[in-house]
Amino acid sequence: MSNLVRHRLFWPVAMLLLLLVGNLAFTPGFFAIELRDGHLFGALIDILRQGAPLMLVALGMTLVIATGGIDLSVGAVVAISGALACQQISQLGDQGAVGGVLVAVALALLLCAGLGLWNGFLVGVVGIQPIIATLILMIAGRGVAQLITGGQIINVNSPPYKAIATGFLLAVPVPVIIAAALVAVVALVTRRSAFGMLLESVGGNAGASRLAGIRSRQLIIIAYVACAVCAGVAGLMVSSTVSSADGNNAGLLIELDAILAVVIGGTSLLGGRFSIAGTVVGALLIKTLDTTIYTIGIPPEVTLLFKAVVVVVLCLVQAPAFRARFARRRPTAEVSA
Amino acid sequence: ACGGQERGGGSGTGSGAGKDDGQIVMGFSQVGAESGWRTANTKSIQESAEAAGIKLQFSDAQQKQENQIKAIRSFISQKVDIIAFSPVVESGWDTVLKEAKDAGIPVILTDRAVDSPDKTLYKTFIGSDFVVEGQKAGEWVKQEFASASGPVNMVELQGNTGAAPAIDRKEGFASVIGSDPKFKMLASQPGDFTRVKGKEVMEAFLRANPDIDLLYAHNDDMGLGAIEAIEAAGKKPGTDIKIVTVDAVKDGMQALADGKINFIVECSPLLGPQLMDLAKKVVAGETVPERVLTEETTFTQEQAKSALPDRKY
Amino acid sequence: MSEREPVLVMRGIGKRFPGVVALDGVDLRLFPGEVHALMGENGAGKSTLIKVLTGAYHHDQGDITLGGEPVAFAGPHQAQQAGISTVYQEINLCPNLSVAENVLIGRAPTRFGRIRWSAMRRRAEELLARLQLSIDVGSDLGAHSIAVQQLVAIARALDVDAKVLVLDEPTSSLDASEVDQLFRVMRGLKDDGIAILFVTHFLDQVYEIADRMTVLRNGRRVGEYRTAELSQLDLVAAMIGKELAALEDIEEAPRREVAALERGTPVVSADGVGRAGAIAPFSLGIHKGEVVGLAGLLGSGRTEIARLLFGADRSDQGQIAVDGTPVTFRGPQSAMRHGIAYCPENRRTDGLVEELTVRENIVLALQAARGWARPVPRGRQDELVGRFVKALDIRPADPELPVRNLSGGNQQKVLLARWLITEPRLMILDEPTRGIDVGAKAEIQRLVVELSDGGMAVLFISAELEEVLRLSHKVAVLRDRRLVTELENTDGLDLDRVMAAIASGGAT
Amino acid sequence: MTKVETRLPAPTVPRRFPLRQKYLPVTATAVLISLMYGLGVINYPGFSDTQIVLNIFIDNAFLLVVAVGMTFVILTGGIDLSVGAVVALTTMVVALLLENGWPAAVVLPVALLMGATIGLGMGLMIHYFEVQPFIATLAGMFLARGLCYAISTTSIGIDDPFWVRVANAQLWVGGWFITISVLVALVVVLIAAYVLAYTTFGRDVYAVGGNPQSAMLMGLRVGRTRIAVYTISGLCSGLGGVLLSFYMLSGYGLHASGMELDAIAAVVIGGTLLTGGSGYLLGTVLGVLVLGLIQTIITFQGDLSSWWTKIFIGLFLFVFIVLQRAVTRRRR
Ligand SMILES: Nc1ncnc2c1ncn2[C@@H]1O[C@H](COP(=O)(O)OP(=O)(O)OP(=O)(O)O)[C@@H](O)[C@H]1O
Ligand SMILES: Nc1ncnc2c1ncn2[C@@H]1O[C@H](COP(=O)(O)OP(=O)(O)OP(=O)(O)O)[C@@H](O)[C@H]1O
Ligand SMILES: [Mg+2]
Ligand SMILES: [Mg+2]
Repeated sequence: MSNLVRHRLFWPVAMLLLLLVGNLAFTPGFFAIELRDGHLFGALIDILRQGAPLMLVALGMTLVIATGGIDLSVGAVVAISGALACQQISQLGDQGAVGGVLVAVALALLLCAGLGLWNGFLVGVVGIQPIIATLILMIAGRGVAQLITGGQIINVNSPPYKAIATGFLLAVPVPVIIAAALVAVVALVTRRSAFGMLLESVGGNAGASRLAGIRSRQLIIIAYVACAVCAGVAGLMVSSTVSSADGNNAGLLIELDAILAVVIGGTSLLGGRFSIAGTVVGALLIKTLDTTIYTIGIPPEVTLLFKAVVVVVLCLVQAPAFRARFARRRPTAEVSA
Repeated sequence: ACGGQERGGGSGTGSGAGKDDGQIVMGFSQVGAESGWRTANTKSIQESAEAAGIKLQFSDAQQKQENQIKAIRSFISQKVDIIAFSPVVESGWDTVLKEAKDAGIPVILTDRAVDSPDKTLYKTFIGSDFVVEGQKAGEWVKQEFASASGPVNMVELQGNTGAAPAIDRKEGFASVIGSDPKFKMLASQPGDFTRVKGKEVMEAFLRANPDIDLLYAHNDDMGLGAIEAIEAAGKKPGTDIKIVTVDAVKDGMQALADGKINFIVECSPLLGPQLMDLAKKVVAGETVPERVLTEETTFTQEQAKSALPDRKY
Repeated sequence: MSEREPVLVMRGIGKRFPGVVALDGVDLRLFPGEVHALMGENGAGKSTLIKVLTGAYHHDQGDITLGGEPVAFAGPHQAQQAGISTVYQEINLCPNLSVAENVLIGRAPTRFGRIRWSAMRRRAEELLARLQLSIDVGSDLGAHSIAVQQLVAIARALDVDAKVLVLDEPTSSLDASEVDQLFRVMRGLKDDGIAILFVTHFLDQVYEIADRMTVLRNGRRVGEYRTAELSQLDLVAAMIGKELAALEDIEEAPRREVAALERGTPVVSADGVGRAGAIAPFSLGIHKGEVVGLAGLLGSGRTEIARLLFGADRSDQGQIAVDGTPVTFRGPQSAMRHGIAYCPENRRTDGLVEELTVRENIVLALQAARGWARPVPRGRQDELVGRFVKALDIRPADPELPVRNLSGGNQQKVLLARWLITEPRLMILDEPTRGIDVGAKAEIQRLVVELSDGGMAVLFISAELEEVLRLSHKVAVLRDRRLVTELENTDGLDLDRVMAAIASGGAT
Repeated sequence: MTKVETRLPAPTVPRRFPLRQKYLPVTATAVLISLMYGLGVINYPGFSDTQIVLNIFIDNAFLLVVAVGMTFVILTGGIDLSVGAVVALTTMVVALLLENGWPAAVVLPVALLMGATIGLGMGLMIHYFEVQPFIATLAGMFLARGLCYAISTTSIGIDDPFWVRVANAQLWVGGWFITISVLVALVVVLIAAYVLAYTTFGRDVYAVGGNPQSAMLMGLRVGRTRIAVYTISGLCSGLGGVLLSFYMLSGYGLHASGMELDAIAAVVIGGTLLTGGSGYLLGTVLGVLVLGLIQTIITFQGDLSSWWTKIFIGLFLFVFIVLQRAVTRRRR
């Protein structure tokens, strides 16, 4: 038990469960999952589905943060990706054509990869501090997204495209599958190859890594590209949810949520050790928090206060120093919260 | 600064020396480009400026009042002939407007008023009244459910917390509906004026409240997002759940015509021509009315069908 | 001495880290006006004891009295206030600040709250002059070699008006003359009645300066001895805990035989290679199976040569050749592709990734060479790591511990292991025996001999001239960032001749 | 081992850099700003007016003050995301209190105290509970913005005579004017620069940023320093909020949105390392100038659509930063 409590992810997971249980108190059927027309429905499924974009952005962000960097441009990339895909699709003769949609999606992701390359180049090769390097794209990228959409909302009417966010595969929502697949791929690549370890090394001590012969440039670039592509996929989901692209608002402030998810998951912003499982839990926690706010009906005026309290409580219970103080007074710190 | 250079050179003779060649120079500080509505507004102003032969110094404030103040101050030092802007918020303009007044540059407000007690700081204010928009929506709802016997369960999608249209549209709606105990507001959350957020919040609403009769969304986009959520939950928007929104952008009108929205209160962004007329008059020294309302209306499903073909934005 | 009251008493000190008992009921007494050596193998608990003393760690058991009063410091700040001045093992200074600030920060001279910069520089220069170091005190500390940094750390500790001075391996990267100078200063302090706690792995230094010593083994105190009453052999036996017979094992490597070496084309050769502001152009060849030692004073440019040969810095002139073929190094990885390995002197900033585990740190270079896409299979990792943990006696022998939890000496061994498993053709060792205990040091020396006998070329840098002399076939002498001469290690070569060459700039 | 008795001459070490390398980034930034200014003067008539430069200060006085506080935090290797929200909260509280008839002489210290208290709270959380600064200050940000909305979702105008007088006061020098806020900001910059360069506390800030572990072992009071910088940042945000309330004459929960990024950007553009330990306050001033200058140029351009505005700001930043980097880059 005490090993369980000491586990890095114990408190985030506990908090997540607490929030879910809290929801149950307000909405009795909250945990119910039903099969309707061969599709899974239910609040928990909704959280997974709605949380998929954030999870993806946070996933990419984890890699970047592991290198000791940060990527502020993900929100802009989310917008650009959706904008380009929708713009391409809207010009198709037959918007329902799977081939055309695939091309559009591929183009969008390619562009995102290019943007990631740009970030990676600025950070890894030119040597600009990550926060500033990605700030450039954060500002300009929004402009680019609006340039693509002409400042309007581009609507598409394309069933295949719509399926990215609202479809089901084997009863499971497609975005959940995509997110799970990408998480699995990243987890596999980082842990089965040496990518994760070398990334942690670069983030932990860049100078020593160089002297150990690690090509940090290459790793850093890959991390930023992966981050941008993840954000791109998230952007497709976001725009596909409502079958339209909104250059200004898509992915607005998602970078903050993503970084928060990563840090809640136990990855340090200073770089080094990272935890993908932690990031997933972090993203789910944030999304659940949002849902909780809507379902409990917290008045908008105090929404932020509520969030602040949750973040503070979470930080404190997670802080070893805090628990040490707590434990000293009460030797058996096995509270069921 | 590639393309900028030649254009900058061109503007060289225009700005500052505006009065010499007779061309009016107008400094316009836009809030941002946060929505399709806003973009249409910008476009209308830019196009009508060109049509009216007015040289426009356009500046985008990216939703920040600080930036708008900076832009106005910059217009003053550029010695433009007239300044127009859509204030992000009501308060806080006195200082910079006084500077403009001291510099002898007249100011026109668009879209939203300022709450300064000193009415001489600006010449006129042209725009819609968000409170009235909310009231119009409320009145329609009252009429629509006049015959309903049981309680009417409503949910509301608000704009960004703290944004002026959100506050006023909520207030206007509530002022009409609030007195009637028949109407019950089950939930009201911000959907940030966007489709994605509108959909997400609506999903939560639907889950927590199985029995919703009416949705009031502060703009079309949130309404459109909510429609997706309603459809995904297996209900029929416009029938199972009545929907009333504000704005009347093209997509909203389309949904209205399709029967998915029941009523839209127009909030027209196309105030460019009116603004340019006013500007010319003001620069020429003519008196203009203190308050100019934009020409707007409301749309029912029938009206939408006929209005849709020549909807510009 | 014993009739006097001890100034500092630590009694029954216990300290455990997750999974390790670092200290277990350790006692320590310090008398005023004595130099007390704290002895023990790598990982015995010396540094931990010191950190407990100064409040950097909180101990689990035991109590500390200073001047008769029980104390419990919340942190080094309080310890300093109470008159305990400390130089910690790894250089704990701020590389981003100037040398002067590093010497004096925390007690900079002020007037009305304003730091008097000129007075501060002057004071710092004075303190460094006591150690015979004259450098620009306005320069950033990080620009200086590790030896200079170590001297700065010592100078910092000397400034305090202290009752107790604690020096944790202050001499590990100093050469003989610096050590002499330090001892002279220490004797002066001792005469002033200051108690000095001194940690080193150099037995000679202990016998030269210490009055008494406390020996630790595996976190326990073995005993307290008067230096005069304990022979070197007995001391080693106490530290290692083995019978005298086993001590044969730690005999140091024998002097090299030059004659046995056949020299063909050098594995790596430098022809007029140099870098402005760092090292004057030099030429040097290292052959298969040859150990080339670099001798020089601190700051003479030994590290610079190593870095150029490894591609860590770019040369701005000259040509490096591998097997006679000219090559250009665009970074460490191209040097590694040619079979060159470099074990840097500053393990903390240039060597280890503290967050990673011992295993990961060991396989890091091998993995980097293979690229991330071709991971070293876990089984092979475990096998390699296991082998070297055993061979180098890395303790604790748990490869999954974060390397930052290891003692200084064990960290050094991890770094060595990292490069050994890459099986390089040229191994550049920059102070590989720094902070390593007697047993392990002999082990490493023997390893160097073995490796070179096996055909590896080695470039060996050490502040300890004897060691250089013993291991090298050839000694290259540096002075003022210039390679002045090369001396074949024949019978005629001895320490005096090397020293003379350094002193005269090779004019002998 | 035999004892080596030979005394060797002490090493003579040549000074390596004639021009202090560490001042290079700031120098380069200053030169680049002049170039950028020149570009504006050449391209836009009226740009050469000195008032344009003064306007940059007038329009950014509050940002400057906030960025000063941020500089302290970043120098210790931390980050403070709460500044924008604290600025907004300050304007809100100021407006609320004035509306309720509190005298200006009370409101002013209350506002500053509130900022400092929020900063102190975050500092305590960061030090005693080892919460990552990013998270602690993000919570602070939520809290402060949340309090704004809890007070009122609409903006509150300020018509207190003192406030209005200060807001409208123009200090004329020759044909040009500045505001009182500019004066305040410059005083803050001078004080802060003095503190960083000439006080023990200032040097502790650098030491903690260089290596907190070492600083602790060197006997510096790391905890105190860390708590202090967040308090200072909070105080500066409070003061920035007061200046903003002069600038806007209103309190509003959406004021200063995203200002934390502007402040961080200004500090980092000014050459301060986000990892801590290196940077100068002068750099921060230059960073604020860069941001202000870019904005001024864009406004003068005057025919950019909203999206081209963003793209151009990004482009300007990019060119500036790459040039800055190219000039200061050291060869390996
Ligand atoms: N922070 C830590 N966390 C966990 N274990 C630690 C930590 N610091 C030291 N140890 C362990 O405590 C033991 C004693 O280490 P210590 O650094 O005191 O050794 P030492 O005698 O100074 O050795 P050396 O001569 O190599 O410096 C070692 O086993 C080490 O691995
Ligand atoms: N006095 C000094 N001033 C500035 N930089 C110095 C000084 N001494 C050394 N350095 C720098 O420190 C690093 C290592 O120095 P160098 O190679 O000269 O030392 P070394 O010969 O290996 O001697 P040691 O390591 O014993 O000090 C190099 O970057 C060098 O430029
Ligand atoms: Mg030690
Ligand atoms: Mg060296």
